[in-house]
Amino acid sequence: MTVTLAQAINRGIHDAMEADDRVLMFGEDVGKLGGVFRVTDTLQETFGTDRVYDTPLAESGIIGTAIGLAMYGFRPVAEMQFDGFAYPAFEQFTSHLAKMRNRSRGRVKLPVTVRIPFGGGIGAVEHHSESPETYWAHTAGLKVVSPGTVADGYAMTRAAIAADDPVIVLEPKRRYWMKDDLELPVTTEPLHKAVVRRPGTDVTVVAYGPMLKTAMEAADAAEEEGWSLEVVDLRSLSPIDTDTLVASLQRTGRMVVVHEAAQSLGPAAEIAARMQQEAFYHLEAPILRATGYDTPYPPAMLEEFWLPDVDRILDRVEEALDY
Amino acid sequence: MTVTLAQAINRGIHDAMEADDRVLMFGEDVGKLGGVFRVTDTLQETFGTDRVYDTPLAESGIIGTAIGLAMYGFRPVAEMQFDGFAYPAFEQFTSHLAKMRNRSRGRVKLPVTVRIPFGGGIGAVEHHSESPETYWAHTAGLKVVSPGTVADGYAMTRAAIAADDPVIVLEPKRRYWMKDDLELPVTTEPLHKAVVRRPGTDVTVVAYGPMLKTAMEAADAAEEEGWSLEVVDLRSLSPIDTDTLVASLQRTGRMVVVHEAAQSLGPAAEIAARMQQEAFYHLEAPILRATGYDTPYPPAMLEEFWLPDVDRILDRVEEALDY
Amino acid sequence: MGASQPAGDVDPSTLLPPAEPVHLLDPDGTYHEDPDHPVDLDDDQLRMLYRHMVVTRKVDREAINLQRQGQLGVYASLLGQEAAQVGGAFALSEEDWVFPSYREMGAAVTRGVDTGKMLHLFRGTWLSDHDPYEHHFALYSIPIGTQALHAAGFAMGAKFDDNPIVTMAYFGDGATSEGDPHEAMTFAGVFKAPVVFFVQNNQWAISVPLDQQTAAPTLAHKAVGYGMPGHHCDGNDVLATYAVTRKAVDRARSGAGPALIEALTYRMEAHTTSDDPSRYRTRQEEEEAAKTDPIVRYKLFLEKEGLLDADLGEQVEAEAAAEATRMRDEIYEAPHGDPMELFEHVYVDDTGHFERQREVLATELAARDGEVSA
Amino acid sequence: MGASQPAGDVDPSTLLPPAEPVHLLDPDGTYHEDPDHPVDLDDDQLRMLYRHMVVTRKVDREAINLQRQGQLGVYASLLGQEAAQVGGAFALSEEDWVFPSYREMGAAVTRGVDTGKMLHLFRGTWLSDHDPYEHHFALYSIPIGTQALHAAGFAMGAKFDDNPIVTMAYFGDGATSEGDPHEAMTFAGVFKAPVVFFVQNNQWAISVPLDQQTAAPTLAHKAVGYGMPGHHCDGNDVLATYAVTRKAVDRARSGAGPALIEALTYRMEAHTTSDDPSRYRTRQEEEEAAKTDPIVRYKLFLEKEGLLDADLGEQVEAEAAAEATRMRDEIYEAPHGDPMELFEHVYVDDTGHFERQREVLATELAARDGEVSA
Ligand SMILES: Cc1ncc(C[n+]2csc(CCOP(=O)(O)OP(=O)(O)O)c2C)c(N)n1
Ligand SMILES: Cc1ncc(C[n+]2csc(CCOP(=O)(O)OP(=O)(O)O)c2C)c(N)n1
Ligand SMILES: [Mg+2]
Ligand SMILES: [Mg+2]
Repeated sequence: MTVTLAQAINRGIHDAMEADDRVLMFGEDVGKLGGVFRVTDTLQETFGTDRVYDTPLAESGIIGTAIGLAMYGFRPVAEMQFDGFAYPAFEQFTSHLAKMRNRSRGRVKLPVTVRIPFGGGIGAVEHHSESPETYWAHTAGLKVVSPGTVADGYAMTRAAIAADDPVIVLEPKRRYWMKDDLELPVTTEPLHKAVVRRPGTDVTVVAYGPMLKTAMEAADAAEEEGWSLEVVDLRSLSPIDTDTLVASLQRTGRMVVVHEAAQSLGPAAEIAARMQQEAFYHLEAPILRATGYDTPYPPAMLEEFWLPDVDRILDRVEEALDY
Repeated sequence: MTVTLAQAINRGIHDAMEADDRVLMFGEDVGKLGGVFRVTDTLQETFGTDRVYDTPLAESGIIGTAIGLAMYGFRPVAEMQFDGFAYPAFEQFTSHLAKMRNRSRGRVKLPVTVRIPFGGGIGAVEHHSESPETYWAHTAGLKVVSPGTVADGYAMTRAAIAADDPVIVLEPKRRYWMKDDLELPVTTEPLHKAVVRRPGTDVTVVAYGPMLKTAMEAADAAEEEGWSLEVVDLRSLSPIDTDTLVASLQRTGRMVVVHEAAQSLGPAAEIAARMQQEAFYHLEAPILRATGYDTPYPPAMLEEFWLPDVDRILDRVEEALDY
Repeated sequence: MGASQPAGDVDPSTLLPPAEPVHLLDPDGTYHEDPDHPVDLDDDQLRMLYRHMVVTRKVDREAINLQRQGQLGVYASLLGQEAAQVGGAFALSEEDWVFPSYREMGAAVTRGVDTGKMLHLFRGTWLSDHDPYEHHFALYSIPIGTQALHAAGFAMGAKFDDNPIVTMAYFGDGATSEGDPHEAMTFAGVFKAPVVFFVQNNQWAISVPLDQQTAAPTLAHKAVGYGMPGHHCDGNDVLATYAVTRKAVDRARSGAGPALIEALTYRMEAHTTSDDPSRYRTRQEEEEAAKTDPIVRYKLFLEKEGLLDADLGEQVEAEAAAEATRMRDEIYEAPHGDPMELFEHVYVDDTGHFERQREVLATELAARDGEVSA
Repeated sequence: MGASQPAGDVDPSTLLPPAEPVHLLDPDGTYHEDPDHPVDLDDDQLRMLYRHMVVTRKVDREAINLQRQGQLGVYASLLGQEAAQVGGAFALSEEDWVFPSYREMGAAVTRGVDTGKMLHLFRGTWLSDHDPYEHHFALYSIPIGTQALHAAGFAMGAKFDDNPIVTMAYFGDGATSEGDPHEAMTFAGVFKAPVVFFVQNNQWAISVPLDQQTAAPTLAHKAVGYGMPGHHCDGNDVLATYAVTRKAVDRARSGAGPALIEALTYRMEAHTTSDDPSRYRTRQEEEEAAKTDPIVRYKLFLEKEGLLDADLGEQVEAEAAAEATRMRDEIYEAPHGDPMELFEHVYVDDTGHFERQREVLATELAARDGEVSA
């Protein structure tokens, strides 16, 4: 069937809740309203207000009670309404959700999934378009993933909920309406694996979440220039699948990493650091970055100048090829 | 005069308060107690409870009211008692302290200094030894610095308070008792500049804050092996002084970056990413990293195995030289 | 110590709200005097309240239109909350400061802020575009409840300075669940900061009704936990709102410390233009609420008192229409932002931050220009 | 809507604390019956309270010694708070859960947790080392107030499951200023979660006295703002603490929702062994506080009631000494941690995270071994 990414995620939560009655889903406006993006549409009707519920307006409360619920034995799926509104919960994320298992020497496990619609490109007001993945990916104890395809929207949601570790699922909100075929059961790579979405020979382009589609478009456009791009869907930001990236870089010798997040200390920095170390003798050019700038996310009318797009990717590709 | 780093910082705050009666200092236990590390000792006696005061136990409250005070016209110096306890204020840091000036098109400036004792090596319990610099350095709108010498303890404190931008000063708590000569007035490089602390020819070692002293010790030890290390004190994590780093790398061809923070998405990743791009043809070896592991900070009895030390730095130096 | 005396020195019962919200105007406009809540306004001021409400209603409607026409990305209407916002803000003096959330067009109108400038945030020309220092009206704060701390800090500053100003933080019923307003009230209580926390209880936080937000008897009952008085008023009654706020503002100015006001009102519109309230509340509820329209009630009062005739009524409508036109023009004529400005305001002193990134963007812009001219 | 009825349906006055803290034992041990707060304990249970307090005092002193001897890096003593902790925890059933802060050795003793294991955190062998599921005693929580949310969430889970258990969150007077306990009480109120928030008001948050922490008349007055009853008791009176807590626990178990208890006590020791209270409070204040020692008072009561004779007194002391010895042995004999364990517990499934870093550490360890054997 053809579904949107939002529908695929909805179906993923639905099927997880159906398969395991210990799965709960909660957050701000996820119940009757079905979430501000309708990702949780009809779930409350189907599973009742004890399993799908609206919380008070308090993000630390959402993550903190998710931890308590997980200690009790539930498998909570919590939503942060937008990327920019997860920050009030930062202490519960970093000091507890990430560290409780380690602190307890493995005795307390927290199978909590946190869904966060993230990224820009929807013309929203401030705080609704951020890419805070660095904050989570740098935090030991969390797993951080982002689906870039409709199938992964379903499969990564299921895998995150099934995982016994806390997983942050960064949902690319500007792709919620992206449509594709979804055949169940979906078989995809494990949660922590990167996937080559399009093989190529000249330059590897690494992207995830909202930028995967942009990278694929760049690869199409590059063809016209006579460049063959290999597109790798990173999928997981913690852990990062170094081996798949290195293998691709060994084939192409050149790599451009794409993300919306601000450049300095963004995920592309980590990938560049790893690649130049692990594939030093294969580098035909430095690892280049096509990312957001080191400024706050811009107002809606300027976001097209801030966000990486096909042109910015191709500029970096060309720069890499020029070495 | 010979003073400790803590005393140099204390003197810096004191002199700033004496020079400008709009400077306020507040936080948890900074008043009568003089701070848990005595960094603010005697300041309340000297300047009174209206200018140096204890707050309720609420970090978001501390940063949020600092913003209000700055809008009113004060120059607040706020303390977060420990690295691991700044997280409750994360939203005020990222959504307001960092972004208010940009949001207001330059009309609202927030000359706020936030002092955070950070890093490990003091045998403390959990949450008291963290290195969260990535969180701040990745956040556009903040400046982030860390003094590695006694003189910089004074000078960077003064410069941070004098700056019209919000500045996070990460104070290397394990070096609070480190002694050195302090001659006033101190003349040091501007806040955003890196400084070569020790020239050398074989490998550049980049460090900051608590690891500067360790890097200097590594350079001494390396001499015995016949290796000449150039030690660069990064000083500023946002911005990063790329030019000084590139210049050093062009001289040595090899670089090891040191920090306590977890490796993935730590500052060394950003430096590696920049160096391999800007000095691509000068690299004799990949940029290597001597850092903490991607795990939560360990219990006191294991911290020696987790923290970078002279040996870990020299291992990386040797590895770089082996290329 | 052990079983010692309580921490504070006030009688807690004086901090509790009255059993019934303060209410001075009946739906038919009849005014009931309440000696505890005098309305110390002259006729011009009473008319001014009306003017502000009507202008607010008009620009609010116009903003909705602008959104429908694609001129704004989104807009958060305050329909139905005019009395709460105007009545509250009218109790402040010019030197006082307002710290709004994102729905405070009525407070902005009352303060004299350029309504057109207030819309740039929603249009996305820039993240905001009025000068907070001009009318002492802080920037809209989108992260819920965070501005309460800025208001508290600002008020602490005024107190340290012996400057007799008061700050007012507007926030919603939903915001009372967040940690920040809690911490703000804690700080304000301890420092006796001259700040008034003004909660517009419009019954909804997007789709979440009040009884799923808190189990508190009323939001005003939270005040006692911070050692400050909690007030409770009919927020659709502009005179009650004014009088209650005025009392709290005067008290704060006198040095007696902060207060919490809960103004009971109703969000008659969707949460924002992106929202669809039919998914979570009934038409019937909305229709009931519409009957308590704050402007209708106040107009009846003015007419009864002989303060408003047809002429004046028309004059106010005309003023409102003119303001709406000015606002519309500002938005239509707003120049597109300059992309290079993205780097301009991040730091006062950006040495070392943007040299290379400025170059990347400049190159991209040049390439676009090339494509356009080519 | 507009001037409508308040949100809750309870009479707010029933949620306010009494004018005076509940108090059942005079300093000389005289017991005053209070029909609202019955003490439903048999003689063995009454003796058990004493036993727990004496053991707590002993292991607490021993922990201070261990710190002085360099066996612990730091320790947070609860001297003077034994009645508050033991009285509170004793009101719980075995199936109930405790969510402690970092000073709850008395609660741990009452629950039967191995006291030696509780010290590993302070020693630094590992970040904690007891099994929370064994005695339903969660890990110590160092970030202030954060555990209140875990307790609330756990209780919500129990409620969803129709499992008649109750959770209890311990936190301090200082913690009431943080956002997390505020959010926890908001959630608990809305979901009627069976959780009791137990504040040990020991008058100090490190160097900050209560009147700089909050302007609230009492901390118990915060409860009404969340629609839950606020209780106030003499925390140095173990029977009052027990009776008040028991009432709140029973009510929560019955489905009527959460409660907040403020137990008035005093931190007789330094904040931790790293602290120097002479910088911020007087010897005189400390000496005054010492006069209200909760164990002395309770011992007098037991003696008056004929429940404690010299034999039994000695037996309890011996038990306490034995427990302290067991604890000391555990610490002395604790093996040093294995550095490679640093990677073991971060994830259940760490595929992809540590392959390379494990190798780095293993190499370093091998080199150290080499140096040692060389
Ligand atoms: C920290 C944070 N979390 C979530 C949101 C998303 N959000 C915007 S408005 C809103 C509801 C606010 O309700 P209330 O405080 O009652 O104010 P109202 O909108 O009714 O005026 C929510 C959840 C936000 N802006 N900030
Ligand atoms: C979030 C956070 N901020 C600061 C600290 C540092 N700190 C540890 S204990 C303490 C005071 C706590 O006072 P209170 O809540 O009264 O508990 P008590 O220590 O008196 O038992 C502070 C500020 C912390 N542990 N966590
Ligand atoms: Mg509302
Ligand atoms: Mg205390």
